[in-house]
Amino acid sequence: MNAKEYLADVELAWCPGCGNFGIRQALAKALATLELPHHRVVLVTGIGQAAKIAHYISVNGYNGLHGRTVAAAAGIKMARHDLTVIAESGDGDLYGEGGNHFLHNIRRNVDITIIAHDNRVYGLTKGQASPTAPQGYKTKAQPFGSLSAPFHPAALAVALDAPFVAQSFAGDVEGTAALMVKAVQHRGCSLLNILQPCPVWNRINTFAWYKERVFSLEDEGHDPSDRSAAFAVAARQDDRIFTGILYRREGPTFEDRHPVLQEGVLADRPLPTESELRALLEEFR
Amino acid sequence: MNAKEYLADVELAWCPGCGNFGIRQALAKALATLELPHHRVVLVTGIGQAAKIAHYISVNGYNGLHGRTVAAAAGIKMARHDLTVIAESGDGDLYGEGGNHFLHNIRRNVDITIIAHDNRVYGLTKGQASPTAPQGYKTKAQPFGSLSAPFHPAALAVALDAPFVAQSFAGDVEGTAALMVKAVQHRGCSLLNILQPCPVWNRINTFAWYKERVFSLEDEGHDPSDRSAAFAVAARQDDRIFTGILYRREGPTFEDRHPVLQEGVLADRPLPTESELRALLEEFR
Amino acid sequence: MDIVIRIVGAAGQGVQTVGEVLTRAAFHSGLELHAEQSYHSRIRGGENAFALRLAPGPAWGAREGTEVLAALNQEMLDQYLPSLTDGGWLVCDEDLTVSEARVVRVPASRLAKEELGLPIAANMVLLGAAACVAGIEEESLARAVRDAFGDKAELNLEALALGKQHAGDPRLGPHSPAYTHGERMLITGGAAVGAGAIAAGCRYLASYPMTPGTAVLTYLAERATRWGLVVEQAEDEIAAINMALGAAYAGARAMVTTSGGGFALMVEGLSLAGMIETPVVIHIGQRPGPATGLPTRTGQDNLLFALHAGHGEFPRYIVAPRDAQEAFYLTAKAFDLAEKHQVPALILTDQYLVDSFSTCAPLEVTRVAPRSYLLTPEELEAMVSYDRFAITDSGVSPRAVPGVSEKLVLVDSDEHDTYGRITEDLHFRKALNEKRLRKAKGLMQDVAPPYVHPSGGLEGRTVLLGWGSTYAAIREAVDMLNAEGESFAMIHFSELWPLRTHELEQVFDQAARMIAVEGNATGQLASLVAQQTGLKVHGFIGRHDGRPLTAADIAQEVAR
Amino acid sequence: MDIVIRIVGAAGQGVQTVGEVLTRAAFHSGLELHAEQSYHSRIRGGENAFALRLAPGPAWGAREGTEVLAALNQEMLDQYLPSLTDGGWLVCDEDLTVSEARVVRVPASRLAKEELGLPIAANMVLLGAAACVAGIEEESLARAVRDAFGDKAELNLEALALGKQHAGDPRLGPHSPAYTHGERMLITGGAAVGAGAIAAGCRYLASYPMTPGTAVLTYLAERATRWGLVVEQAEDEIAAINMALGAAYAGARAMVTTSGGGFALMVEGLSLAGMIETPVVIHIGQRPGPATGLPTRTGQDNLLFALHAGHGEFPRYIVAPRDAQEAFYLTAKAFDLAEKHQVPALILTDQYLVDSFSTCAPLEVTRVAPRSYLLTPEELEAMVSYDRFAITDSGVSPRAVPGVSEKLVLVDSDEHDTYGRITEDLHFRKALNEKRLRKAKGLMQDVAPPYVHPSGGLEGRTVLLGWGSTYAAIREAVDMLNAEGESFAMIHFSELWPLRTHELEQVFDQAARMIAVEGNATGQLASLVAQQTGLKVHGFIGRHDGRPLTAADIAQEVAR
Ligand SMILES: Cc1ncc(C[n+]2csc(CCOP(=O)(O)OP(=O)(O)O)c2C)c(N)n1
Ligand SMILES: Cc1ncc(C[n+]2csc(CCOP(=O)(O)OP(=O)(O)O)c2C)c(N)n1
Ligand code: SF4
Ligand code: SF4
Ligand SMILES: [Mg+2]
Ligand SMILES: [Mg+2]
Repeated sequence: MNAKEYLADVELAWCPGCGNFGIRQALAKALATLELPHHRVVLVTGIGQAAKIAHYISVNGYNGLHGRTVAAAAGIKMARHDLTVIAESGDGDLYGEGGNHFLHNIRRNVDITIIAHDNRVYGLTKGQASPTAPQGYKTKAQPFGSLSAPFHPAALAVALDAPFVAQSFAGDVEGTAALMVKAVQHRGCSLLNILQPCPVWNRINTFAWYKERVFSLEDEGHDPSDRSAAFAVAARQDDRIFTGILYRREGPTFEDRHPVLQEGVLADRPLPTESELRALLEEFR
Repeated sequence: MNAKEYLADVELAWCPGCGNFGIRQALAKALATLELPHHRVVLVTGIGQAAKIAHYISVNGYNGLHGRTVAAAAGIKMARHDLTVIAESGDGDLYGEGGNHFLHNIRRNVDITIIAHDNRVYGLTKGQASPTAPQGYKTKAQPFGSLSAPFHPAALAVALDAPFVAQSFAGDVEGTAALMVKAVQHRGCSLLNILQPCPVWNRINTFAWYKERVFSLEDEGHDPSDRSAAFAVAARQDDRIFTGILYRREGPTFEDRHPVLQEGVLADRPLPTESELRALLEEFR
Repeated sequence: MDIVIRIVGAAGQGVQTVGEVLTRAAFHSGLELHAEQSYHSRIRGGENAFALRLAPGPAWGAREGTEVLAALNQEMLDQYLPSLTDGGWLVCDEDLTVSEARVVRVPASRLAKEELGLPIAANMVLLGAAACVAGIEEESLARAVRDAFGDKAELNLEALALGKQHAGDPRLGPHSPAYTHGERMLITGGAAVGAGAIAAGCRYLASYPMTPGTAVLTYLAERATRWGLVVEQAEDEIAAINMALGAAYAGARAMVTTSGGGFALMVEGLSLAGMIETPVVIHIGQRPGPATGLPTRTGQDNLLFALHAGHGEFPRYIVAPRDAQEAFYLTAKAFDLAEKHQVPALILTDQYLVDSFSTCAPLEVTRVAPRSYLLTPEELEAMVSYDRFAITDSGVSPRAVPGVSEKLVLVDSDEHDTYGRITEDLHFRKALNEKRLRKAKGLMQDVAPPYVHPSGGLEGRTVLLGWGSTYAAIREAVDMLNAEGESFAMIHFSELWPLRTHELEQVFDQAARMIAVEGNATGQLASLVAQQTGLKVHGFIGRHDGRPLTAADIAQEVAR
Repeated sequence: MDIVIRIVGAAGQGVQTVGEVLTRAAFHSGLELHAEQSYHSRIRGGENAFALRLAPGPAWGAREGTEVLAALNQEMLDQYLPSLTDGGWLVCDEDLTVSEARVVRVPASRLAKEELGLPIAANMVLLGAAACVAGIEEESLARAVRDAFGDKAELNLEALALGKQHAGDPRLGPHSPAYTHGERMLITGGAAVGAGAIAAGCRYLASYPMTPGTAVLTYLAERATRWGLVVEQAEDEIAAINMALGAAYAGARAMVTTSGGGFALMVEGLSLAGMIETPVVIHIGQRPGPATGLPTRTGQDNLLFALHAGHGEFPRYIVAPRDAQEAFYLTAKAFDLAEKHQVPALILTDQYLVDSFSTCAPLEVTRVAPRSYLLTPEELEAMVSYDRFAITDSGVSPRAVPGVSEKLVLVDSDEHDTYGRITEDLHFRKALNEKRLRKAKGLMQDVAPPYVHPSGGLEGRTVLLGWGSTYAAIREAVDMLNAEGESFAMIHFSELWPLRTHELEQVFDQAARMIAVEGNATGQLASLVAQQTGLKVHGFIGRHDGRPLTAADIAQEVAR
């Protein structure tokens, strides 16, 4: 299939030069590579600049509340586990407001793909520090710099034994698309954290800044099946930033474990019949 | 000081044989060891069986909402950083409903001590699986067993680079008290996860069950300053359960970093004077 | 015969088990009954009370006064002894101290230990005695024990026999049966909501435990595999409502169950449901607030909160069933109207209703027969294009779910155009907002009239206005008050929003005096009535201490 | 002179910067002004409009019609050109296409690039031209530029000069100053709330960014070190309110700022504030819902939500300032009454009020002078024992904070006894619930009367009923309508809860017709009035498309 077909023909409300454009291209490419029919994909987003992508890719879309992306995606997947469900949003949405759903859906291991546009800021609300912002990062809301330590999504995901943890750089559309394909293909709750420059608010973590620092885990011979090694990489405090698959393991998903979902798609079950209703009420006699 | 003086003279609503009693004894002992005047301590709790401890220890108490223990504790500490603030609650409260505050206050590194009564169930609401319940754990709400992987608080805390991460067993009052002392003394957001049998609902993780499995990190020569080693221990999937200090590091707290708190206790600041008010309004002229 | 058998003890002593067995025995005997539970927020110790009321006609609801008091410990004996009516009997262990003359002392603990070798069977020995004193049929009791204990029934049956033996002859009864098997059902409010949900085709429940909402969670969880539901414990209530909305968007009828405090966390999600026009059913088991309040007690203090919850303006449907039977039907109706009008529907029950057992006419499956309002894949394929939020006169747009046809389905929490795409075009905004609000009209047409009793001739009467689970208490109070002249009447709402005003206006017009009766301190329905009609009640009777209103409460207050 | 200078362009083109400079210039010139902002929810592109209204008397609020339109791009030029009044002037770059005769074309881009070597200064060139056309004093403009740009002012001043040069002579003005320096202040609603908070002794703000609430967050963050506040960005709104309550319990006056959707997440915390009787101030900058709705637009659709939010029943104080000046005073009052009565206080503003600049009489510090209501350490030491929730007639218990004396302070989200200890004693429950609710009486005594205009002789008039930021539009509409006979009047509420009913009843009594005017679709104040008084308005004028109501809107609707 052709990647272009997945690009919705609408005006994009992103700023010129934003990393979001590359991510959109990558997603279209990934969907084409996966040969997924448009109507068999649900793109679930929250609120933020990143979250607008639900309107920019022509698949089914659920553009819900800020921070609740992953919760909504889990509900959708449980109801229709025959569809491909992608939970995509900003770092503020997924790791800040939505931190609890991030934690617990990794535990639940519903087969969804979480894609984070990690620009280290709250873009849409004018540049406040997001959870991934570096300590000391200055904004209008943090005039003497963010006091909190940055959140390392990959380290956390590995600590939660997430089945697939990867990171890419928005400047590398091909690489990002390739990782999206693998993340979607992997069964279980996959995470792809995308390093996304926001030229308007984040004048520190620019395209150039990332280009100088990113390296490929594959090139370094990293073994993604080694959890300790994965944690060590994720926790590393040096100046280099990894891309590629950090950690990967196989295992049953929520759907695999759920006896009712094993019988078929939940939303396809017919409404109860009269005789079922009678049986239901037997216990009250 | 005498530990008994910290035990409030009220009826305890816990069940006979519950691990909570030992934790209460340990806390009283720890406060006595720390020689903390009653009125210089605030015990912040949420809602649940564990959370009732705010009424059972005679210090200041803030028994707030289920799941919001750590958030309230952070607010209290920021307002009065001269007081010792302990955020104590159940595993459901701290890791389930309150998961997001757990994450982000470790990042914030406010100097509070988080004490979790980890009984792997929601005790007060009649025994549903808590986030730390083992996969497959059966309850009325999880009749075919919990489908989610258990939450490992210590692994998560290490992934977040929490400055102090420890675990104890409620059956070991002395050991628990000793770790409480260290956790309170450590500057920054400390975590003590206490393995707490709940004889009523949790018939699996009993006193005897834990006794067979717990071991002391100290005995094994674990080096708490080694983050990778700490993560390896926390992520271990075998049948043994560690107690002791898993990870410890020094570093500035939120209060150390905050210019306004450096000047003194926030709540002690006087109300603004008329001349201050005049100066405040200058910018609108 | 209108008797209350009250079993009192501490949590962990089996008050509930014993009470349920006794309740089922009475049901098997063909007695009309209502059984109410009250307990502390703890797992062991504290106060537990189970009150089974038996009556020849309807047993209505809770009442004060005890005809048979079975006390499992001294503390509760002392507390409840004053409730014993003239002619009432106390049943207790011989170990307890009591000066009451009308007492049946049973060496329950000793017998359980010595005769049965099972100390915990003491409460069964006591049950045997109490049931005997109360005149409950032996066979019915035995059947209830067998149902409850299965394999382990034998020892319990022996225990019952020992108790009966010590009690001697029945002091009350015999009670003539009011019906024969099959003519009535026995159900709790919580089970009724759960069964109503399954009957309506509910496929998905995501919830976080919270008393008394949990009753519906466990009811459904235990039946999930049998009836094909996913019942998932969420990490918090925010997850619950957003998971449910996700599932509903994807085509699974979805529900959440909680209490006021948990609902407080769902309010943003409720507003989202309004915006994306996605049906979801929210069960709120009320308990007294603010905040954690009295977690295991009852109250009616969430009506105005439920009505106005959520930022922005959007239609919703709110019911508050008057009893378990109605809880079944109105839960099914909530699902139906949520689907039909694509709105959130809220069911307000309370701890009293959720935990109480009552007998009722058999639930009729033909009254619920669920219908689908979704576009079929065939209909969708036949469409040239699909706009999820097409503007219609009714405000309801034909609804598709994703994945079943090639038509894409887009929903958005931002204001959007008819396709579902985010827009800042203020004309779209106005049109879409008006479209959504128009649904209130259609909803109103589906709301049934309030219950008015007696049905005619209210002129000059004092009319009691109520809602939800206070129905029985008010109904009984009206009868009590009318025993001395026909000057009282009632109007009762089980469907609260949209609020029908027509009947209200008529009643206000005819009545000499209107008194609101509610399980809260401020008169929330009275406020709502004033808001919608401009009519103000003349008096208010409220109870807000965590216990249900009784007919006697009301009659006394009215008389003052 | 009543002129509107409207600067329109895309986000990122500097519309706001240019608009603010112009506004300050007008302020320095001694002109009465109101400046309103409208923008899309995006960072670059889309629509941005800044409308500065200048008037000899009060400039009231937003109005349609443009006397000077400065268009920074073609799209916005086309969109706003129709708003140009007779005698109005368009100012734009020579690159843009326009058939309008009354146009001042400036080669702004070219000049900026060629003359100044700074392409982004094009908007400053245009500003120079527009200001000249509008008759704004040169010195005032220069001063505003120097204030805004500091070191970098020179190039901008050059740009202005180039623009002025191309514009030639002023087309409008000169405007005679209405005041001299010091007689007026210039302030936005957002800054007024922030300044009011600092003035009231606010020490703590925890919030999560949300438009338009963020304005208060950044205002306070930028001034935190100077005035000694902790301003912390929370991980979510639930954290925010619970952090604030923690801080307040510990003795720091605390606040949160958000919008409707964020407030929805704080509702459980609000109920906790009611239960633990801990003061907290909640600023809700309203924007149209449901859900995310129109995130950068204005509306008044959270009144009933704010009033009924939270499970359980407890008193609260709600204000909705009519303009920036009042926002300062009412924010301070909200802090004061929250402390005095130990209740949560809610401030309802909206995007329009938060973002608008207006001139006002200098804010008087003596009117806010904050007072402490806390027990002092000395008073506490003198007490034999301390009960945080002692029963009092007023319902307000003497309040201590932890750590300042040896007296312990215990608060509980569960129902509790007077000490603060969890209890299931239902008598305590009743007593404590009634104690809390009694505070409503004292609160009511502290509420000021609504604004009624004209102050007497309403008989036979049509009276417009409004609240919050619609004040100016209604006030101006009344004047417009009364130009042809004195048959209109208004009653306006800035303090909404407890709702004073006395004046309302009087006005309803005298008025021939009552019309509610609100920035929503359903008439929320009208509902509230009916709820409290039984009085129903006769008409409703609502706007819910995200733009503020204007006097013309109202006058037109009334005339229909
Ligand atoms: C409950 C709630 N709180 C706050 C907001 C306001 N809000 C909208 S987008 C956003 C932050 C977006 O940041 P991020 O998720 O990182 O996305 P980005 O814009 O950076 O792509 C916030 C705080 C909201 N819409 N809802
Ligand atoms: C918002 C909210 N949701 C749910 C509840 C109900 N609730 C009370 S305690 C509790 C669980 C307690 O579990 P845990 O924190 O592990 O404490 P434990 O009782 O096991 O000590 C829950 C779900 C509540 N009080 N508030
Ligand atoms: S604000 Fe930043 S992240 Fe958002 S679109 Fe603009 S450049 Fe991209
Ligand atoms: S329910 Fe469990 S945790 Fe709670 S008091 Fe009883 S034994 Fe302890
Ligand atoms: Mg971001
Ligand atoms: Mg627990």
